[in-house]
Amino acid sequence: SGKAEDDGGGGSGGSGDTASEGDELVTGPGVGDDTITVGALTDMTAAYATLGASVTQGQQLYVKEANAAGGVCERDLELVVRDHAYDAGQAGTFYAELEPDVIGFSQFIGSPYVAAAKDSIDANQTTVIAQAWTASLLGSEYIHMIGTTYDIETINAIDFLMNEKGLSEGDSIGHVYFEGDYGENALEGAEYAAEQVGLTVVGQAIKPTDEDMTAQVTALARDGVSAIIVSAGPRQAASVAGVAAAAGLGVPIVGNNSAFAPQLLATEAAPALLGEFYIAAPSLPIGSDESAPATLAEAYTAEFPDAVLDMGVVAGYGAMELFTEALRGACDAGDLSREGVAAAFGELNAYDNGFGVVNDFSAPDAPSSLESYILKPDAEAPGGLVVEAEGFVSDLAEGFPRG
Amino acid sequence: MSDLLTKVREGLRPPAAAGSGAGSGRWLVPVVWLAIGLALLAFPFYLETFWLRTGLLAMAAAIGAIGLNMLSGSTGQLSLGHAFFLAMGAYGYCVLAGDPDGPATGLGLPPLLAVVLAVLLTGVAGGLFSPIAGRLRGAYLGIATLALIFIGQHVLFNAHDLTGGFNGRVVPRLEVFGFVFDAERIVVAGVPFQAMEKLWYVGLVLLLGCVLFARGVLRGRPGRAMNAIRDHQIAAGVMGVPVARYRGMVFVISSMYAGLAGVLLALVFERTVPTYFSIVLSLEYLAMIVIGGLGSVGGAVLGATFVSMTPLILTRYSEALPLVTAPGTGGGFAPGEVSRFLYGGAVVAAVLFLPGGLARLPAAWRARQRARRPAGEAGPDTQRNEEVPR
Amino acid sequence: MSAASAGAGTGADNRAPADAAAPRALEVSGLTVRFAGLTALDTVSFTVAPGSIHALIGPNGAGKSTCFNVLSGVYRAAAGSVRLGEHELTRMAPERIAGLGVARTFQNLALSQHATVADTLLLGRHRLTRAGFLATGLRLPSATREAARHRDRMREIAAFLGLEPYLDHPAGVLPYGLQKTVELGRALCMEPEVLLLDEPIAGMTPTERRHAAGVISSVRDSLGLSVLLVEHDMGVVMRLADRVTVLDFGRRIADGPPEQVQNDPDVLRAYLGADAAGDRDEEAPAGPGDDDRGETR
Amino acid sequence: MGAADLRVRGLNAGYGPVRALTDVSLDVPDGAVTAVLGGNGAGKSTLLRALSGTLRFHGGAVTGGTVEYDGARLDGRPAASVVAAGVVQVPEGRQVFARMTVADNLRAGALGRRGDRAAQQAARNRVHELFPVLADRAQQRAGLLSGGEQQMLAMGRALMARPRLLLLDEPSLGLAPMMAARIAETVREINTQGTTVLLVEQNASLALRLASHAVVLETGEVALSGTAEELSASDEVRRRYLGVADEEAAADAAAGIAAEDAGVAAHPPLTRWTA
Amino acid sequence: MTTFLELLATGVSLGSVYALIALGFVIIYKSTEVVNFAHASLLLAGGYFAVLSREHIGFWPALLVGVAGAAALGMLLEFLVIRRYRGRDHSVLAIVTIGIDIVLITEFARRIGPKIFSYGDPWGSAMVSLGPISVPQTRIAAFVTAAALITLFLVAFRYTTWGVAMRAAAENRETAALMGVRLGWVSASAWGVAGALAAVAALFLSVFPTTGLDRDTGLIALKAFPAAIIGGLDSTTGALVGGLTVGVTQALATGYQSELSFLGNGIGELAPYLVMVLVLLIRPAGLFGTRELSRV
Ligand SMILES: Nc1ncnc2c1ncn2[C@@H]1O[C@H](COP(=O)(O)OP(=O)(O)OP(=O)(O)O)[C@@H](O)[C@H]1O
Ligand SMILES: Nc1ncnc2c1ncn2[C@@H]1O[C@H](COP(=O)(O)OP(=O)(O)OP(=O)(O)O)[C@@H](O)[C@H]1O
Ligand SMILES: [Mg+2]
Ligand SMILES: [Mg+2]
Repeated sequence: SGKAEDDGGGGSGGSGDTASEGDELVTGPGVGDDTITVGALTDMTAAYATLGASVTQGQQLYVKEANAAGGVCERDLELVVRDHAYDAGQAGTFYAELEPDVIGFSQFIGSPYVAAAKDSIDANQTTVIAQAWTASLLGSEYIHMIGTTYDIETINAIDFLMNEKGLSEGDSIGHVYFEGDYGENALEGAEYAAEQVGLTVVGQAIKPTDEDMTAQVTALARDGVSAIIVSAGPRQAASVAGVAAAAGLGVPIVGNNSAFAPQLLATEAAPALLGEFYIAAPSLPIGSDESAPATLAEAYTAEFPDAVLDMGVVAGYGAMELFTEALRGACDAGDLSREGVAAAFGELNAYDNGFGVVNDFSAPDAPSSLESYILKPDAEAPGGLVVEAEGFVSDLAEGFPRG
Repeated sequence: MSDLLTKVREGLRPPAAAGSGAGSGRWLVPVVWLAIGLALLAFPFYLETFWLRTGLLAMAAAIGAIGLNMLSGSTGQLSLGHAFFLAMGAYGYCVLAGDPDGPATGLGLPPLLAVVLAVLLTGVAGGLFSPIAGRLRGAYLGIATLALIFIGQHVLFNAHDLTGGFNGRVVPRLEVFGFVFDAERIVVAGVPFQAMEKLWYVGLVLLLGCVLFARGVLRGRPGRAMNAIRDHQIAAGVMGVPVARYRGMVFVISSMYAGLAGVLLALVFERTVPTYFSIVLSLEYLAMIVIGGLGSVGGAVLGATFVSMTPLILTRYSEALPLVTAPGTGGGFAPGEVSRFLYGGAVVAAVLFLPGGLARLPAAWRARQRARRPAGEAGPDTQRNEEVPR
Repeated sequence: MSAASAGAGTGADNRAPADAAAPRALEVSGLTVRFAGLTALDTVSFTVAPGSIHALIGPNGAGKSTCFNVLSGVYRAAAGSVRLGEHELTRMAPERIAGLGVARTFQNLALSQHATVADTLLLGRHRLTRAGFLATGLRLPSATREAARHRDRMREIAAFLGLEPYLDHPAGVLPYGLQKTVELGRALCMEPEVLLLDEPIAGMTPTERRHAAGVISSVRDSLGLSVLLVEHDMGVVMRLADRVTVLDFGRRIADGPPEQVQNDPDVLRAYLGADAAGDRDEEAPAGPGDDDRGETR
Repeated sequence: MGAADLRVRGLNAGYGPVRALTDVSLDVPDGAVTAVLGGNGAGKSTLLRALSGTLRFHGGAVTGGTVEYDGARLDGRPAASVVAAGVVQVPEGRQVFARMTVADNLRAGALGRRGDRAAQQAARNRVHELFPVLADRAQQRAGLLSGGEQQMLAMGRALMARPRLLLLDEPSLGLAPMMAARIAETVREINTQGTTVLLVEQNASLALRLASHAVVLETGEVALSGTAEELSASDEVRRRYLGVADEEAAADAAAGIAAEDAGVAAHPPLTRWTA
Repeated sequence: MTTFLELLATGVSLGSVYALIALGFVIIYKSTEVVNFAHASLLLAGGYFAVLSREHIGFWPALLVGVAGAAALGMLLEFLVIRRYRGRDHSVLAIVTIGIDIVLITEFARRIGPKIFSYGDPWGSAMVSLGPISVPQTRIAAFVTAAALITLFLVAFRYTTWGVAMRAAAENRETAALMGVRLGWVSASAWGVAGALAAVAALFLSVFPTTGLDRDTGLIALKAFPAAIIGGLDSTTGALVGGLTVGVTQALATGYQSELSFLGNGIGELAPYLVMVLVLLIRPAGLFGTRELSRV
């Protein structure tokens, strides 16, 4: 019958009977004679459409560049993209569809869906780069995130507030966070840091559909907070900043890296955002004039003239670059199978992609880095952000217990 | 003496020969059904996981849609809260059958028992809502049930112990009399059977059971009472139908169907996630029953298949479609967008051009055939009914 | 001729032991219904003797349908009582009243547009059947048997009313007169003890009226039920009713045997009209033979 | 012939596959009352719907023939434009706006005929004169009126449009004898005040008393037509629609015996159900 | 106390925006008995038309363009879809509007893409002090607009011939046609008005304290459902009361979230629905809605 056992591609059994010129290159699913197929599970139509578009285009740009430069292991990269519209049914089904035919996934948006696929990922040893920075995805040697997780990022942000913005022991900080993994992971970090240094956290859980933060800010003002952390979307962050400014609250506000979009600087919220508003991020912004970001910004704008230059571009391009790096490593080791790729990832313990942070992918239980940059909105810079504080790892973050 | 009456009656042309439209094609029907049945049984031997998963999602959706159709189509009670009951079923099963030592609460009951209890639990939840479900109708009930979704989402996000929060919780494997429906490969007739292949048959059995049960109900005494409530509430009461109680009971049954659909969905997903059970899901179920045909069991199945499969198939074959561009290449329409256009458009088109939904297609076709034949044997209705009781 | 008497005879013979205990009077006493600022029924009392045809007449808006609505549980009475045997109906929900064997038809048709005539009639048998969701869903033999038995009886009733050819038609597209017959059939399917008919023959031709009147008196005779009849066709009322109650502005203005009521000056003034009385006198020899609205030409 | 006549020629109409009118031709002379008689399902309502342009609401359509009023074609026009031409129908079964007050129902009646306030006020006064109960119940919701009251409201509402030709569909349906007589009087009064009336009635005696001309429809076709005198003299009409010449049957019925005709005799009487 | 007053003011001001949206539902429901799930997309459309034209013609003309555009879109929908429906079941039409909404939202979201548009309104982020509390100017404007529009429609429904025609058509299309009501026009005008109201609501949803118009702005319309139901789906006054109830409930539940933490986080979103369920338990047709009349 149609799918009788023989074409099984039995897991590790390298079906690379067409060995490339003498070298005994072991290959696996997704690797053909001339192409290496990489999957991308994205969301381009629903809740994460903005992020999904930037990440995907960043990856497509990288693939184009890499293929122009001769490809990997004498093969061209091929990126197969499926838009799962942030829907559990579609995400799982497209994962199941692509999984047998790709070597791994350079993008997988939606931490619940990554978590849902975890068993299969581990069983099939499929390397996945998740586009989510929650600690809940740590722990698998096949699932990677680039940069630090939201909890650490938030801890670093609080450290920044203590050191630079006069926050001190006994103060309260407000935390406006999305209900869900992102916000709650950030809240864990905030609460840890607060406990360590003697702060009080006043939490305000919100939903993505909440766009008017007046009531939240009023409540925070009542509790006399000295700073606000925003672990929500760009619009919520902008509303918090705007309302706080209008109410004359005058406290510094720090958002996680997902709490900013350059588009905001074209709106009425701009003045408030250009004030005491910061972003904690796991890498340099695309507007940095270091060479890697600058080159990327230029190439991306050339390729997608109408697209927005945001952190998603960096994340997507960087992820594809990292994945390719691992493929190269696997190729060099003569094992372009899934285990080979996974092993190559494990070797990458000091990986620097030029975005200012050195990553270590060898420890599945820890984020690839603990560093955060503190960025500041700037209307002039491409991508709207410039560096306020260079990458650092706070002592608090070093001591953050995992598990 | 009675000539006038006779004339009037002749004018109405009572159906002369029953089933005048069938004629020579009569044998075709069982043959077609047999073929469909055999194909369904054989699919796991031929189709890839993608198709099996898609099919299973459609089966789960069909079960839920049948339940919703009994409520909205047959009893005239609009519900936007179906997603809540789907979630109840999915999470109920997880909690009941879950590993007692796992990260989230689990009672460790035998999975089969857990399925039954989860469905009953959903029924109880539906019953708790009956003070509202029994009293309200139309738009008011529809929007009141919206509250269920928001309550549900709130609980799913906040009751971490039970639900695992945002990232959901792992779904325990189904196990029936020692046979485990997991990814463990067993080989049947040379074909490796993994989770989806095995679950396929579970889905088929459940769906068949649900279809037969619903048909029995709708064609029997309760079905007549339900239609009466929909069409004339007061008359129904005067004829001896306890209206509020019936509404409540149908709500409970529809919830239980949703619960079962939820269990099946959970088994397919292998991990339940709260974001799935949102208002969008409820709206999709409404779309299913409208596209398929209000009040019709077969319609619910067809509608569910259409709505749940369209986005998957379109996305998968997006490159082959005109105007659709692969994600990220800019310009044109993304596959996700096209599938939404299609299914939104299908809802509108079904109501405007195919009153009675997909389920009426065969009848409409037969009527066309009959009209083409010279002797107008057609009954007097068919055109008029915007929704067909069954 | 014999049909009726024979029918009555069979009815008596067939009377099951349970029924033998039956004939219960429907007693309405002091019934009052108010709607914001309007007293639709004002301490109305009358008694429908078991097995009789009792007519309730009165001008439009007198409160006849309101009375029916109270009797069938659709409206709540402000005061007064309605008793059927030992049961007090004023506080019962419609379905419980139906359960006691009180069936009714509606003045302005309350039929489902889509349901077939067969299903409409079967709905009337709801109270007599038991099969619930589980039994019908699982197609338990008990449910199947019950369904078949009641379907047979439904056919019998349909045949009696001449509805058999239309069983598969949607009720909503039948002509008005037939729809009225379907309503009557649905009520008969409830095997009622008391039958409430709200203008059952309005909108029918004289021939049909006669036919329908025959049906009503025939079922009364053969089934031994009590009928409470609201009708404006005085010819029919006078020849069918054993007793007549007349309402005007919610008050009872007359009550008695038809001949007496017909000549009651209050009734003439409020309902039949002085002219009608005049006409009637002139046309008296013709007797109550036909439609009383179309008198002389 | 006067200009404001209604001329129907070869009208065919049906509901999907159901043919309801076949080749119907009739004239409604200006200023007169013309009656349409016929049994249940004869197509009387269908005829009126075809004239007023509301067949489409029932899934029906005119499939042939012409309707001319005052020299202009009416067929094919939407209902609102028929009203604007002065032809107003009182639908079967009253169809008052149940949730609106009586006063608003009357205002709704005036929607089709935009006119100055004074004309509207005059129309309203006239309606209140004809039907004082409508003034008393002005603020009550129409759905709560009794059947007869609703019929009055329906007629009053139509008069608010100051029709030149009034189409009445069974106005005496369900009315008490006195009220039916009142309505009949009102129809005559409306007519004498200059409104042409096309009256559909089952109550043939009442109709023939009011009308000068009449048409008998049978299963969608014109079976008879003529002056009211001719028709009421016709045996056919007397037997079928006036119910006279049938006294034996009536007497039987009076004796509590099931009528011989139409089915009942064919079936044995219903016997009791024994559970 | 000040906090309470501030939250109250926030609630009232937010509630007046909900009231505007709810009024849109009510108008369509009153005139066609359809629950319009496509309101969200009308809202997004109105906003989109306005912000697109703003760069070229300035705020006030752009607002007009938005209002006119959404009204035209509403009428177009009526003409292309609603009018073609032959059946009589209004909940089926409600489901049709879901279909329309899916199509339109997808299209406008596609057009808006990742952008966030600003209205460039004259109020900016200015605040007005009312005693101890201060309220954004935009919200004062919203409140005044909502109150004025609701009064306007209250009067229009009750006293104008348009209102009578609307109500007549809602109840019985055929009979309304027999009265000379041009059904197409009545229903199209209701949809036009609803579109216009949605566009006004879009304005107040996109200006301070929110950040601008983006692809998700329409989602807010969901919150107006409890508002419309609490007030009663067929009552214009109810729209105002319902809107304010939802706004105030939400603001208070959010502001006192820490005190309500036993109910879980983020109770502010849920609270209006709980209030709605309570109201419905006591009054099945909402606070001001007319009970369904039954007369047989
Ligand atoms: N639900 C209600 N709310 C308010 N008033 C009502 C209601 N039902 C009936 N009425 C009023 O009660 C009075 C009696 O009405 P009812 O329908 O009982 O009259 P009827 O005798 O049946 O008249 P008809 O012969 O015309 O049918 C009428 O004035 C009517 O307006
Ligand atoms: N909406 C409809 N759809 C299909 N058939 C219809 C429809 N309305 C009427 N008919 C059929 O058309 C024929 C004529 O009906 P019509 O209503 O015109 O009769 P009528 O003379 O007015 O009868 P009545 O005295 O009962 O009012 C009948 O056979 C009827 O069944
Ligand atoms: Mg009555
Ligand atoms: Mg008729």
